[in-house]
Amino acid sequence: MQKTKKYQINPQDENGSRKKRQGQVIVIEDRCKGCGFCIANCPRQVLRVSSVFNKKGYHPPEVNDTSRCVNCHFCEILCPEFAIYTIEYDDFNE
Amino acid sequence: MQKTKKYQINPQDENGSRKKRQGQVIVIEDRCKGCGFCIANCPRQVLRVSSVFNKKGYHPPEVNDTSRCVNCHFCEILCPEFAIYTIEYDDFNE
Amino acid sequence: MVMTEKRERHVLITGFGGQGIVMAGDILGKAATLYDHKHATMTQNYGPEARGGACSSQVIISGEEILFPCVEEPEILICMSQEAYMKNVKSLRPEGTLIWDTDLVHTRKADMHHKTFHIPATRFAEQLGTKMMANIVMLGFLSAVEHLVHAEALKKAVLDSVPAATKDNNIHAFNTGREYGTSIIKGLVKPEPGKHQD
Amino acid sequence: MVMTEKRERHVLITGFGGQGIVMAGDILGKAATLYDHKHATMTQNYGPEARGGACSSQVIISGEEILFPCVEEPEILICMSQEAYMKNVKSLRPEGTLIWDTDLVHTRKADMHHKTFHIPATRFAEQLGTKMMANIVMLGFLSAVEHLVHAEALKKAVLDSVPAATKDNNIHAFNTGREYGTSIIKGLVKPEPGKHQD
Amino acid sequence: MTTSKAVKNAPPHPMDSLLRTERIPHIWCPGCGIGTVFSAVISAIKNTGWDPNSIAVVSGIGCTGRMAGYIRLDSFHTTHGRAIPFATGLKLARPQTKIIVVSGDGDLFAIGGNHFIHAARRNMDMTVICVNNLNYGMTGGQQAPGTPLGAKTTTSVNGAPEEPFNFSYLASACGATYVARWTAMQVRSLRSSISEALEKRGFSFVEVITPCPSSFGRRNRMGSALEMLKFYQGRSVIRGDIDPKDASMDIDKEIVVGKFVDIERPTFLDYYEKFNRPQIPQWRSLHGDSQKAR
Amino acid sequence: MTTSKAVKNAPPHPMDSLLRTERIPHIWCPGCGIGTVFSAVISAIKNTGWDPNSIAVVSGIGCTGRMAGYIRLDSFHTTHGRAIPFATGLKLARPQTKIIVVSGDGDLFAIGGNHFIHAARRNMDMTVICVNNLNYGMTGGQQAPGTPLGAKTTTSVNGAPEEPFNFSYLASACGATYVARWTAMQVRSLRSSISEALEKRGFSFVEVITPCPSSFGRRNRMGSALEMLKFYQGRSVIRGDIDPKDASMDIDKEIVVGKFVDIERPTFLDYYEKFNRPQIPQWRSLHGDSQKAR
Amino acid sequence: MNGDEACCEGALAAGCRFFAGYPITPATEIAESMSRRLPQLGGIFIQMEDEIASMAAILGASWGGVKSMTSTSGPGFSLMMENIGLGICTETPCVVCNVQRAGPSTGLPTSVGQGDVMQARWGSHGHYEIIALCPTSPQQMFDMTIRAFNLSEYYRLPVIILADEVIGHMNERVIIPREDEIEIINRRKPSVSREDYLPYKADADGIAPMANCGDGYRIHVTGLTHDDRGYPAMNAEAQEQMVSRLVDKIRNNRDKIIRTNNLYLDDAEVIVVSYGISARSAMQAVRNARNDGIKAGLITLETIWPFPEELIRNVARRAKAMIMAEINGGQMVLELERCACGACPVSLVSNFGGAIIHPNLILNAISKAAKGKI
Amino acid sequence: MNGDEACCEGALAAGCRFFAGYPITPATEIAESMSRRLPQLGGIFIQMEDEIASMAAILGASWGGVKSMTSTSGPGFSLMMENIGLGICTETPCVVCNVQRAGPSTGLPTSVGQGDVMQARWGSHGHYEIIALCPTSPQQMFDMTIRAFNLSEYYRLPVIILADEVIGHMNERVIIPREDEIEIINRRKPSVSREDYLPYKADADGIAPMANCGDGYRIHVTGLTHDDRGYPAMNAEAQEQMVSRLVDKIRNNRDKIIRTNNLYLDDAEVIVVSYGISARSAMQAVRNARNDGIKAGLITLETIWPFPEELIRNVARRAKAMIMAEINGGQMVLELERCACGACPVSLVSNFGGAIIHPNLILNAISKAAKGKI
Ligand SMILES: Cc1ncc(C[n+]2csc(CCOP(=O)(O)OP(=O)(O)O)c2C)c(N)n1
Ligand SMILES: Cc1ncc(C[n+]2csc(CCOP(=O)(O)OP(=O)(O)O)c2C)c(N)n1
Ligand code: SF4
Ligand code: SF4
Ligand code: SF4
Ligand code: SF4
Ligand code: SF4
Ligand code: SF4
Ligand SMILES: [Mg+2]
Ligand SMILES: [Mg+2]
Repeated sequence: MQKTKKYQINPQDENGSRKKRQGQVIVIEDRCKGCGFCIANCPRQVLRVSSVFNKKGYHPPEVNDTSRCVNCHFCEILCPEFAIYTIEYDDFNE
Repeated sequence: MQKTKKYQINPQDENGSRKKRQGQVIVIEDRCKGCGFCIANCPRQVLRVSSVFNKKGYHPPEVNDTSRCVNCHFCEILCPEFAIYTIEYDDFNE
Repeated sequence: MVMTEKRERHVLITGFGGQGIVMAGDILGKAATLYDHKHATMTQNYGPEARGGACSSQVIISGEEILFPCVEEPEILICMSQEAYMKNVKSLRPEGTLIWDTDLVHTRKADMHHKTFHIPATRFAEQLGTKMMANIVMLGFLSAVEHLVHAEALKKAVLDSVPAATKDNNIHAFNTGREYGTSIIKGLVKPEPGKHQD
Repeated sequence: MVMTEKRERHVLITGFGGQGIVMAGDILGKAATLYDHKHATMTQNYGPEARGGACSSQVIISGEEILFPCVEEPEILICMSQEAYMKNVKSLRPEGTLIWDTDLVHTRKADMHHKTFHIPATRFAEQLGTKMMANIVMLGFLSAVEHLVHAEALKKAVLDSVPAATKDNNIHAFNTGREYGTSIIKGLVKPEPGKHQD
Repeated sequence: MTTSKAVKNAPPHPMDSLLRTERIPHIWCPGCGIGTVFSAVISAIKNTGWDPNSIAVVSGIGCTGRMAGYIRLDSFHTTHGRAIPFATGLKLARPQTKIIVVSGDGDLFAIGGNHFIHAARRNMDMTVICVNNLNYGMTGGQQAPGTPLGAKTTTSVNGAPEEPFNFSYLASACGATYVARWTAMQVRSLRSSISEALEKRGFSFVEVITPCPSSFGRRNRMGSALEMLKFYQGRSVIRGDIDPKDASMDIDKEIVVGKFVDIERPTFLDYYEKFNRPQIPQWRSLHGDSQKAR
Repeated sequence: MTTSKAVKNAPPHPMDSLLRTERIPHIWCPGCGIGTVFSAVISAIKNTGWDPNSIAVVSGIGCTGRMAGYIRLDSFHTTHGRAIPFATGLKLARPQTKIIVVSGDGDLFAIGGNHFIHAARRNMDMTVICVNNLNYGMTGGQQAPGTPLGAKTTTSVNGAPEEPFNFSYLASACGATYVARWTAMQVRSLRSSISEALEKRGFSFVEVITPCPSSFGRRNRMGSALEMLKFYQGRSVIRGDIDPKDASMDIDKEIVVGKFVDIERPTFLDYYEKFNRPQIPQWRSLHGDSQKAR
Repeated sequence: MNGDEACCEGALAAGCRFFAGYPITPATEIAESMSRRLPQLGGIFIQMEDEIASMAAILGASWGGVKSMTSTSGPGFSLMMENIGLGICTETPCVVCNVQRAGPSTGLPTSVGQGDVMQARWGSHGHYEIIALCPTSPQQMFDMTIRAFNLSEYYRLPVIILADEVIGHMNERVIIPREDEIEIINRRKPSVSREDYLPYKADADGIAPMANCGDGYRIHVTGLTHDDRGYPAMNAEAQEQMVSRLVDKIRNNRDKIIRTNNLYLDDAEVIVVSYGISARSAMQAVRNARNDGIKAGLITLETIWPFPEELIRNVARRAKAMIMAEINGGQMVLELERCACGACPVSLVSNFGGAIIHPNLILNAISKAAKGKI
Repeated sequence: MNGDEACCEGALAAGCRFFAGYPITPATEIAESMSRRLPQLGGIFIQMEDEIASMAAILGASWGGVKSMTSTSGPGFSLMMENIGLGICTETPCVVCNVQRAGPSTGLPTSVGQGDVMQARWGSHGHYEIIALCPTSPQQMFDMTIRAFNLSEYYRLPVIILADEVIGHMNERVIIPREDEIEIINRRKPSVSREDYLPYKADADGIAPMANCGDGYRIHVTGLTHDDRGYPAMNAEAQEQMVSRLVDKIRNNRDKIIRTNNLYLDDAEVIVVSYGISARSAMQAVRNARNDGIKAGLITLETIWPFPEELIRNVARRAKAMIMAEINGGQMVLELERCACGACPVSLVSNFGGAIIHPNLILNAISKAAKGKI
């Protein structure tokens, strides 16, 4: 926990208290270049490296535990490739 | 007197007290462009406009009262034309 | 009356930068084109100096289109500096007219075979308030001693070219020069003796 | 033994920027010129990208002076990316040799009429510590499956070209590739199945 | 595994509307921070709610300069160093358009330094975003005006013999009305700063310290892109209303981040109107409109 | 009347030895302050006592730029704005030569601004003297980066719509090791500052506010050259150890003069040697020699 | 009115409303006039920090939809070259007036030269075609500036006015026509929707309609080799396609672009070719030659680039000799030589700058040539 | 070793000890090599803020007595033009290497072009002559860089190496001779006292001895038109005198400067002319043509400026046709056309950049020409 704090992520994101909401992570695999920014910096450790190779030979992230995502969009704005984003779980799964 | 003081000239120059010395003013007439800097700013009012026309049609300065010159070289360094300079009176009139 | 001729009339006005030499040429050209409806070219020759460098303006006035705009052998040479005089007097046509500023030029006797006029234009201008109008005084003088353009045209061109605030002064300067010239032409005034070098 | 021929031998090494494609070509050229005393040219083709853009190096080795340095129809084509494979395989001569990275290229069955070899060079390199040495693994492999330059020459050229601190690792990588190749040639190892697209 | 493939009927990426998606993937290296800055820029633009047709992006040449080619706005990829004067012309011709200049440290401060300082002095109304990756990425990692003293680059293999510029301080010394600095990791603050800069009337400047893993990182043994990202962020200290002079930019000690300047000053156009045509009110109102149109 | 003609056997003008007297009179207008600055420069050089063959003068294009043509030293009249990079090459090729760059405000800060800020940043060892006459003299009086807001020039007949640079502040913000400003009338202080600047190791800068009666003075109705000279001097306030940021340069209010910066910082060559060839001592000693040779 | 002022008035008449420039003798008066006149007409004048910035700024302004111009002389023209190339590559309409002085380098700033004519053609890197016009009087400065804008808007490229110091500083009467008498051409606008618009897809005549910034087309403009959409395309095919278009739109329209002023060509045996101020001397010489009974003729290159190859080829076949008169060490004479193609001898009357060529020098050359002594 | 590295080594071998530059593909490796190598040899490398500064700096360093160089590609070359003009006017020895890529503008930064050859001749304002060399291999990059320094020191002007992306980035063996096998020419020094020295007074061969800064001569150097003493002289006579010298020192020494590599000229009927990388394709084509029984020949322009006018005039008279092969829209072909003077038809094989010309294209043109179909 200390570790992610260091990067000044909103603590509310971290403990999911910001809002009672859940995010759904969407990865556009072929855009991913496997930098790992999203994985390492998700305040809720939602993501992990997948074993899949995409078209360019990178391993895109995959969701570890979807229920932990608080839809903070941090992965979305941090990703240099526009390869990951999240939506309100409800918006979508209706 | 007040007037020259304004231009931050060494007061010793002004009253000639800096050293018991006397300057001899030399004007290279044809270099002069008649700007009047030397005349207006001599702390001892040694100079005045002459009525002579030089080659370019300007009136070079002439010495008003040679005994007042304290050889402070201010005219020399201020003159934009290298047209005026002073030497120790004794150096020269030996 | 004087304007019917088709031939090119070549005028060279010379002096230092800052004397309004180019402006004088410009005014002369404007008078010829805008008010006398002739063709005219004015080209300038100057150095990098803003003030004090050799400077000249070359005016050609003609009833026809002018091609080569250089004045090589002027029929009228106006000298407003010693240097300009020394450099250009040789180019004046034998039958040409030499005009100079009495105070600023010391002529050589040898050059006095030309038709000659001189006027203390700078001094007059200084008396009128500023040296800067010497060129206008000279134009007034020119209008009296040589028939290049109509005097009225020249006057209008002067008015076109000077800042609004100075119009009156400039017309005064023009008239001063013109009157002095007229008087000399009419023999009413004996010109001051010119200064010779030799 | 294999080096007496005068004909030009054309090799095309292809992949992405960052895989050391140009370096591989350079090493091959160096081996040919400096140690096998033949003529060689290496030209490169790359985009503006520092990483990830299409990239190739074209090596020609010959007993004689080489004029036109482009490899248009390679006799040996090495592919280290899918994109490179797709783009270049058509240019390979019918009797030519196709070599690829097992993990990075999915071949088409239609292309399998060539002489073919593949090696998981990137994977081997990763196992040896860094992906960056995949090119050296590939060179080792090449030295085993095709006789272009002497293996010793190639090894020396590798040593010339890599940072001092990494010499050992690189030789290790080279040997890994070479051994894998030799085993395959000798039938000692059955190559992993290649991945096909169709 | 939740990927776009897996999630049926997934809406497109929220930033796609401002992306020239047909050109994605972009050319930037894996883990290059430029992509993150780009994301912050797009996100900040979306935040403003402005009509996208009233915004233009101008960039110079370099890795960062390529951003103009990926944003779905009127966008101009000019010559090396000349984004600002190009943008100056564009702005003066279309005062109603909001101009964003985004370019690299080399582009803006090496070859383009003069244009930068003059535009700041004139208070030319535009937002300049500098991706400071401490070197020339595009050409393979040469020394840049932001390269730290002693850092290794391809043209300073033994260490750069020049103290770098402090871009944010320079911007403020030249008269910029808004100046902020962040590291790429601080992408939320970055986005806010860009939004503020965009809303600012006058010359606004945002500097982003960004990893270039392929060139700068590799030569200075800084590890992976991710490590660099975290390293810069770890070195950073947020200090708001500090004298820009003291906003030190030293990757070995501390990278002061935050907003350093936020002032009001008439723009070039304000003065131009004032002096040249106080009598033509419609022109000013055109300019006023533009403020509204945003 | 005591003129040179009258005084028999008069020695030559004391500055003639450093003047290309065959080219005097120079082209500057009557009462142009450049001549006075030139006089101060020559006088300061003479004060140092250095071997004249170990000093070179480089200038750009402009009225001030012509100074290089009148000084009897190795002297280079380069292209507009490029005096500093030319001088950079000259210095690095001949570290033992002391370099003086003297040029106009337009040359050094408009077209040449980038070179100025980079040379200051690099701490390139040279003395830069700027004759700030608030406009472009040579081309007839256009707006310059030092033209006061609202001042009239031929390209800003209704008033300049840009706030000017404060050159001394800019120099200090970019890392100059010595910065001073005087008006032309304060010619003794000016001379001392130039002497100090010359003795300084590193990038030193001296700004002189100088009358251009023909262009700037005329258009802004400032009277004669003499009146301008006195006017600037009258506006001036000597303030020594002020923060350069506060060294205001405003002819309508106050012109702060004095010495603003005097610090030590390794030069480009110091760092170059340190990083690239700590092992070659003779090179440093060459540089050391040059310090002595001065 | 002098040539520089006429240039300014021509630009304004053509609809120019943005000027970015940097002072330089003998072009400064253009900027000065603009700084006075533009604010009166709702336009913007800005003095930039240098010529590079000026050139960049007018490109930006042009994309902003405003007709734009800059002016300079040799040293500044050299500095503008990189961005002139950007203008060519991105097909940006704008006008650059170079009032030539004598070079190389700082040279003679206040004196005449015609040494930049080859530079106008070849000064930027890479291959391209250009349009350059040469006025012979202040009146032509006015007229040609309008034409320069028209050509620039139509063909979408920076058009160069190659004046010279004498023309720039010469005062002659300039007649300014009524507004409705002046033909104005404006850039072609796209007629399709944003989705269908391909910014660099040319119409049948080789010219692509141009959307301005803010028109809603979300254009991308780059100096990289680009495809029809304006996107970078990093391969030889795209290069071939793009540069062909840039080159062909000029080459294929030579006849419409080129204008020469031909005098006595019908029966001329010795033909002088010239341009700018030199053409006036040449005309004087040709007239004098005719008076002397020599069948002389004159081609004044009003459009100096593209060069009227065909005209020259044709007349060379009929001529006894051709003479180029220009103020440089021999530049357009090379083109003349090339196009005369050995059909007749070609000679040069020139000086290196600082003075107009005297008509008598040209007359001498004509006389000699008429006598077959060339 | 690639061509860029060979250029660096050549420069060092020639005695270059100062390099100022700015990175640009595909010339960056020259600067990078220099940055590594110069400190080892006691020289100085500096990366300047731009190409303008780089060019100015090498001029300054040259006056400081140190052989100096910069390198760039098209966009930077355009920016250097003003200061190249200063170097020409002040007669400053130095070397500029332009590794050409495909233009115009940013174009194809990583691909080959030969579009700057006319720019090398005409890119700066005013009239002047230039020397430019075109290498066809890394080995020639090495050799020609030495020659460039020698020519530059002897004739006192910036000498241009016009390489191209392929040569710059091509790896081939480069043989570096022993130091004593390399001919080095250094600038001529004045032999008279300070009082008698006239810095721009030429010796009989048109070259003036050069005093460096610090030699005690108290020189004045200016880009203004100047007299023998180096002082500004603002009149047409001085201009004529100065520019004549600048031009004549090259024109009168053409024979010494020009080098071509001629193949099969003795009996050639179809002659290909080419340079740089294209000359290699041309040689391949000519050899193939010979194999096909066609009497083809080749002139490789090792010195591209000055152009070998006489050689071309002579061979054109004997040839059936001439062909220029170059990677641009047709530049040197214009010179070829001019000098062939109608004696034989001239054609062009070219592309606009991005790829080497294929030998077969040239071969086709040769075959056609041999059959009289040109
Ligand atoms: C006039 C000119 N000089 C040099 C170049 C080569 N060049 C392209 S990008 C670049 C530097 C890029 O550095 P920076 O601006 O920091 O951008 P980055 O790639 O680091 O984002 C250079 C020198 C060029 N395109 N044009
Ligand atoms: C590239 C280039 N652009 C413009 C000019 C014209 N020019 C000569 S001097 C000058 C400005 C001079 O102003 P400044 O540097 O302030 O010097 P001053 O004359 O005021 O002393 C200009 C614009 C030039 N010579 N070269
Ligand atoms: S939105 Fe992204 S960063 Fe935030 S919790 Fe969900 S996966 Fe993690
Ligand atoms: S941040 Fe983006 S590019 Fe990086 S691993 Fe995650 S999805 Fe892939
Ligand atoms: S030296 Fe000059 S200024 Fe000083 S007192 Fe004498 S005349 Fe006056
Ligand atoms: S200061 Fe010099 S130029 Fe001015 S009046 Fe005195 S002597 Fe003459
Ligand atoms: S080279 Fe550096 S800046 Fe450029 S894309 Fe790669 S990581 Fe980013
Ligand atoms: S124009 Fe101004 S700066 Fe130039 S010499 Fe004249 S007064 Fe001095
Ligand atoms: Mg960068
Ligand atoms: Mg100035």
